[in-house]
Amino acid sequence: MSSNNGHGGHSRYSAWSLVRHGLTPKSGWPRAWREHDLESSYDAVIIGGGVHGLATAYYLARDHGMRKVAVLDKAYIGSGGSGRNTAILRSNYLTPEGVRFYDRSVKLYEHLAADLNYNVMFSQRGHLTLAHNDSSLRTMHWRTEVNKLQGVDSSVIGPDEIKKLVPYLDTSADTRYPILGALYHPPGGIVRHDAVVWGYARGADAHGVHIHQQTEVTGIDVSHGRVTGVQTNRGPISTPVVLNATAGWATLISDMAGVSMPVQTFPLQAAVTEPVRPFLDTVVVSGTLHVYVSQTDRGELVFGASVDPFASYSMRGSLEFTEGIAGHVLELMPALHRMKLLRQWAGLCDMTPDYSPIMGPTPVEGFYVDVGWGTYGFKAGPVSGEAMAATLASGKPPEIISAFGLDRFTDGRLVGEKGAAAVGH
Amino acid sequence: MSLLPTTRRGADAPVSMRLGPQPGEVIDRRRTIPFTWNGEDHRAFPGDTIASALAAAGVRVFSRSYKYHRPRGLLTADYLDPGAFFQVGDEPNVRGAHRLVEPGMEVSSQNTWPSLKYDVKAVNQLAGRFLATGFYYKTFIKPEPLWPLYEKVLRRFVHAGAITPDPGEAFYDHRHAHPDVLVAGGGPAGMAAALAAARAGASVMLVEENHQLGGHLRWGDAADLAALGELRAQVAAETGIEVLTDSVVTGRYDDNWVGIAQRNLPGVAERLIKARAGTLVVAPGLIERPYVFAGNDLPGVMLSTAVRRLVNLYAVRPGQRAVVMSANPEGDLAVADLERAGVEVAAVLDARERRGVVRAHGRGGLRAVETNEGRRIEADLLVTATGWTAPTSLLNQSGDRPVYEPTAARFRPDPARMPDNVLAAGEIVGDATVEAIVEHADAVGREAARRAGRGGPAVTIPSLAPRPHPELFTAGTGGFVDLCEDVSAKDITTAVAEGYDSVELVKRYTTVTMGPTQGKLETVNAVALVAAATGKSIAETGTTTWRPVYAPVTLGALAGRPHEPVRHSPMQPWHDRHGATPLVAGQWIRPEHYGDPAAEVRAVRTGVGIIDVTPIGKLDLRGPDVPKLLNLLYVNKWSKLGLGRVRYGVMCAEDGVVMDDGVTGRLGEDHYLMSTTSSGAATVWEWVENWLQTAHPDWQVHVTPVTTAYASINIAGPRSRELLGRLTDVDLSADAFGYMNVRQGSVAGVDDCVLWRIGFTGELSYEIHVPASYGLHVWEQLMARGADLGVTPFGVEAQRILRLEKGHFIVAQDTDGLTQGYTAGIDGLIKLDKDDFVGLPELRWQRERDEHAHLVGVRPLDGSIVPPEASQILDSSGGIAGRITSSRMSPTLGRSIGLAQIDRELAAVGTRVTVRLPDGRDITVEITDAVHVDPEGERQRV
Amino acid sequence: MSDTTPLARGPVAVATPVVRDGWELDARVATGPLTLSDESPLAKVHVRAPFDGASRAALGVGLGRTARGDLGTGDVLVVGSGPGEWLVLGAPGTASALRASIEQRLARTGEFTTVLDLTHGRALLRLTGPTAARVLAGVCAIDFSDAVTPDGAALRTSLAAVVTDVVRDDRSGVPSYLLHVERSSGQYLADALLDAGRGSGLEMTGFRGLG
Amino acid sequence: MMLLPCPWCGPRNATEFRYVGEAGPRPDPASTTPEEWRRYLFMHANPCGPVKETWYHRAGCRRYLAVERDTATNEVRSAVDSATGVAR
Repeated sequence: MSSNNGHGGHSRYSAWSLVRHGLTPKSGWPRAWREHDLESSYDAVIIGGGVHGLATAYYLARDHGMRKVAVLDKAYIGSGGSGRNTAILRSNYLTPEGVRFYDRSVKLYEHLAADLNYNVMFSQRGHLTLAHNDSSLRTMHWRTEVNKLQGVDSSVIGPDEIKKLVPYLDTSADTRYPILGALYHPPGGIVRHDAVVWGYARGADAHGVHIHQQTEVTGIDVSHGRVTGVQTNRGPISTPVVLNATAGWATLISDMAGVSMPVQTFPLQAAVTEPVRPFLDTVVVSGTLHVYVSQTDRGELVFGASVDPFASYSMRGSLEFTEGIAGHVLELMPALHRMKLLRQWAGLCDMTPDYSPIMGPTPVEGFYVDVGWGTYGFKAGPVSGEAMAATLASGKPPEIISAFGLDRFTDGRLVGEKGAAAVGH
Repeated sequence: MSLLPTTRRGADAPVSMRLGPQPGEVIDRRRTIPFTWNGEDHRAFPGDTIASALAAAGVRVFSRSYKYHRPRGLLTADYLDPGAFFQVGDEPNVRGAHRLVEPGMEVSSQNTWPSLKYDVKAVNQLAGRFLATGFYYKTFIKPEPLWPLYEKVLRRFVHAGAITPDPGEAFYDHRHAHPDVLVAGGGPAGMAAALAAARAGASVMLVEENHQLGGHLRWGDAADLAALGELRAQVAAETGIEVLTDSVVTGRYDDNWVGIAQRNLPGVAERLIKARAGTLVVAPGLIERPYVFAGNDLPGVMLSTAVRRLVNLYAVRPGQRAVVMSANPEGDLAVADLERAGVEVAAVLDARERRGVVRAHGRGGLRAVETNEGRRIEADLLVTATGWTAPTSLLNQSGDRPVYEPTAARFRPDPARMPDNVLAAGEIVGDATVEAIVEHADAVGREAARRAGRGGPAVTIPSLAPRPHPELFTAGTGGFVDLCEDVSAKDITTAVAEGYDSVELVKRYTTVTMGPTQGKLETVNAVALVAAATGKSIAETGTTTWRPVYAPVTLGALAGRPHEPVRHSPMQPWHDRHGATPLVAGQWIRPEHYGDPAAEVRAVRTGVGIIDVTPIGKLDLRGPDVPKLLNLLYVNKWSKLGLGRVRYGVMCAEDGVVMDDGVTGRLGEDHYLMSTTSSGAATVWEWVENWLQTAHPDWQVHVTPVTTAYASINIAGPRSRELLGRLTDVDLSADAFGYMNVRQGSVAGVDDCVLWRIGFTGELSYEIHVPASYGLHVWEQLMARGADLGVTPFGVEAQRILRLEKGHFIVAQDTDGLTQGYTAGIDGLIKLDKDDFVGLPELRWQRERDEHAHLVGVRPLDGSIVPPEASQILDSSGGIAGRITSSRMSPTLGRSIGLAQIDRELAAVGTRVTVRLPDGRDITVEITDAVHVDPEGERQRV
Repeated sequence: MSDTTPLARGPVAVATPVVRDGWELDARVATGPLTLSDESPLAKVHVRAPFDGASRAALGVGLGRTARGDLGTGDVLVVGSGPGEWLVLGAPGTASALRASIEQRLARTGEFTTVLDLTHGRALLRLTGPTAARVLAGVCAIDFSDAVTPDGAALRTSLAAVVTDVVRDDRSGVPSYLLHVERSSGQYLADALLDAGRGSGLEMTGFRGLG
Repeated sequence: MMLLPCPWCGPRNATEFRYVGEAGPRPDPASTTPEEWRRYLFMHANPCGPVKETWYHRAGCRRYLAVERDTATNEVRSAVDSATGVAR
């Protein structure tokens, strides 16, 4: 199956086409996605132009034949968490339902560049989660065993092997946070996050989806318990199907439909250093020290941490975040002390009580949610798009997301990711 | 290996480009200091930056560019200079036009791969045509398996400094400060504002990025230098001003929390100052903006301020024959400087009269300039003075959104959007004479002091506005917008045409402004190009978000000194002396064992052992309402706990999940001592206070944490009574001091000890809590007096085995974040008939639903196999039915034993289930009672 | 029964041990002006009572301030260490008497009060010297300028990531701070302060006492 | 770093406090329904704007505080002692 046919009017990307464009400077590339007037009605309206919303639109149009689909974003596409995360992919979760779900996502990512004809630069360079005490080492073993039973490549390795993978790590025994072992997950890695957004946008556009940037939803029309449309700063839209895929702003959108959410919005900060020559191939995570580190192909180190300690919609970032991250990185890799932090930023995360997403229908008919993504939404973009497209098209969530329904919070059947995902990048 | 063509003539040869003494020069000509550049010897004067010393020696090409390997020279001759990033020893990305030369410095150029041995030109040619915007997104897509190989090559192309695994030590530090007024920027405005604020009684911190105060006055004329001298003298005389040079404000955060990277301290690589400023005065001056045209990155193309710095501060002649494109008086002054420095000024293109450069020609360096009037002028130096960028970062971080002023061709702060505790002064606000700038800043300084609470009348701040300036961003002939990232003007217009048509999308797609100069040189030009390409105005297009940090800061400085608290029991010195293997348990350092945990277990089962359990959480509870509190916190009943009695209890959270456990004893009428798990001590205390303060403020209960007020020692084993009896005045007889009782008395001559008779290990045991200062004394007495009994110290590992043999669960090991009370097997403890306790409804529903997993004992049929903890239990279809939560070889039983959480269908005693071991083998284990040793509990009750 | 005299030890390792009044003390005497000493042998009595009632009057000081006085056992320093919380420091060996005396005084108020002897449960350090505030600025976000934190001020905050009662208690006009933390953190805090003061010549010195 | 105006200690860095969360009433455990109880456990108003919440001054007075804060700006509008209502 290929997306070629969808690219009417689009120019395919390849080394050859690039050469052609390079030799004939005047033949510009066409727009990756087009601008449209806002139509008065759509078959489905997806709120949130991040990877979740765009992927849902892409699969909805490509696999379910729904053509009149609009994706609305109040700013530019990828302006939320999709463009602010640290672009780490992995599937080494704790619960079988989590592992299955994220494994599907990693598989989709593995072929995403070819599927979208857009290089998203997925680099499966391996992912290490360090354990500094026996309880976290026990959790690493637990995750490993569950992963293996689901066919996911994970293992627990010791300090010597860790040192071979990441020579810069201080694996000596007398540090404040000695490295006792690590969960090693070879399929994990990093991806170019913006490229995923743009690739899906381009693909969705090619299948006829309308992408509306600078289009803010100001209200959701509900009549007799079902959705009839949305209000925007560019005018009303009538639609029978609305998807809330707005991550940190999930509560505000659901409130418009009168649906309560077990969600709290927390800033999540990240930072990047000046580039240095590549020395770090794997992704390194320490839950105890609340830090994760990877090095981009540009040579920058990208740092992330756990969410800020209190709920907020402010994305200003904090000095204490950079202090903490630097201190913890140097605990792990003391040789980096001369590296310079270049930039810090924040995104907003929609945290749920069980560190698992909320996907599927709500008490308002036609109003669906794909929220509660906390700090792990980007990893799940493709599989969420696939599953939510199926949900929107059929009205019923597929098996792979059946554990993630909103009703689990009234039934008291929470998902058990809380233990593993507190800093689960 | 020398990549860079230089005109250097050897270390001892005359320095060709050095001028005679200049009035404002910052170099000390009395001596020279040696350093090396790409392995070759050089000398500098003290005060020289690396770049000025090299430029004085005739070096023209300093680096190769990021993407296309184009030769690059000096552009700004200051901290930002994108052409002067060097490797200095093991330090990467050193700002060569800012860092002063130090004796013995080993400086090398960066971005030198592939080396000259490879054909760099070929790369360049390919680059110019094909490495354009979006290159990577459009290529290497198929075949998929090849991408990792491409990526490896790409990573080898990263051109930056290098770090080493073993760099030298460096000292970094933190400090807090609380200035009434913090002035960011030590130019004339910053100095004047600082002086005015200090004279108004404010404590002032004045932060300047350069090595000296003065801003642009430093490279000014005689009048400027006179003004500078006067201001510097006044600042030096004002005791209320702390001056930090070579220091930079890195960010302004909530409530005027300001970060400062201080670099001027001897012996300190970098220090982070965290300042809570009363008022922040932002006075960074202006940054000169490069002009975008074909060839604008050739060595020899410089900004007017660069030329003026080189001539006036470092006495370096920037070239031989110059063309100057000037749109402002500062550019005109550069012409005068050049002429004075003996540079032949071949042409001055007055941009106010629409004259300008359209192209620069040359290979490896500027050779000729092409003007918009069609002239071609031979020159090795092209100076542009085409406008200014206001570095508004700190104002943006304060919530301001600068507005674009088309008549002045720059963004300026919007005073209406600035918070009360932030003010701006100097050229970032507007242009005027030095006198007027100082007058404005003086008023700002007084107002800053007033707003910081230093009194005084409200201040009228004189108006200050940018003067008119032509809008000059690009000649429209191409060229580079971002020299750090090698982003060209064409890249920007291409990105817009492809649909990346907002400034944020352009930034992400092309990486413009994302390099080490952080957009300070590039942002406005990029915005202008996006505006032109989209047909919008610059104001409509807006600018990208200026995020912290304002200037790069080392990880070392951000980290500061490590502050990772560790806690020790009073007996830790003894443990250290006796070969204990340390175990890091949260903040505590504890003995894991003293060599042989199995032997320690056997000693406890057969004789007597002692363990240091000081980290066990302890709360002193006093007041008439303690029973109410206990009834609320624990799932079991507490109303009838008699004096001298101890009871075990479990706490669940409101979601019914097991949170903590421990014993509480009643020491007096209204006096109780509660114990918690070690890791839960702090959490439980705060949780108890939460219930008292927010839900039941009327209850009379005082809670005091006394975890380390006592050193806690558990004396366990059949001979524990005999040992303790030798040291205490408390009657230990079974009748006088029965199981689950508490007594108070003296031990080893220490009064006010609390003795609990409890049994975590399953043996007769006493847990004694000794006033902590005497902990070591009592421990040593126990060891000495018990020598004949074979008293054995045991560690955490032996205790884990002992409790596992006894079937006691450990919260957060045998339970997890979703384990509710009935899963943990405390059915008998949970009293659903109580009116209330934390978590009651959820536990009621858990029991009603009766679907929960169970915590059970397990024994492998092959008792020699110890399944690792976290091994998964499989159901008949291969699905996960549970996991082993605890597992050990039992020295007492001589076989492996464990605890497991398992689905209720498989939880019945006697059921056999399959366990998948980490090595892939499957073994069979049998479900047993959780208690493996002495299920009747006879041993602990003797 | 035991036949050896109990020996009390402070939380900070001692370089030159000497035994006095049942305590192992450090015999070191610093020569410089900036010193750190372990004052843990001082009697430390913790009082809880309504923050604004008769007990407060009986103790003579409210939140955030200190007072010197005599509560029946000789000179003591009473610290308003928290809302409805006091710390009373007295000479070594007086803790039991001090606790009893305070209990007795507060009993008269009829208020719900608790008086605990925490002498062995807390570490008490004293940082003294003209530049003591500069050392604290390395590990603490509080403004220790005279205007904000004058002699006689008391507050609780975080020092080097440890919750600490900070009491400004100058000695003959020289700035001095009593630092009161959970006992098990005493060694860590002393180490952190010595590290923060290493550029300022901070030295350990022996027990000084309250006077 | 946000300053939180503690009614007892004065303005202090936010890092001295532990954020407890939105403040809401606890249903009566004897009569509550699963829907009501789990709303209490899991649901949040999570507004972008003023919210009433609880903070604990862990490194200071060790009191629980009733705080009104604007989550859009982190501006704290009021902070009083939860038990006594003492305000500064």
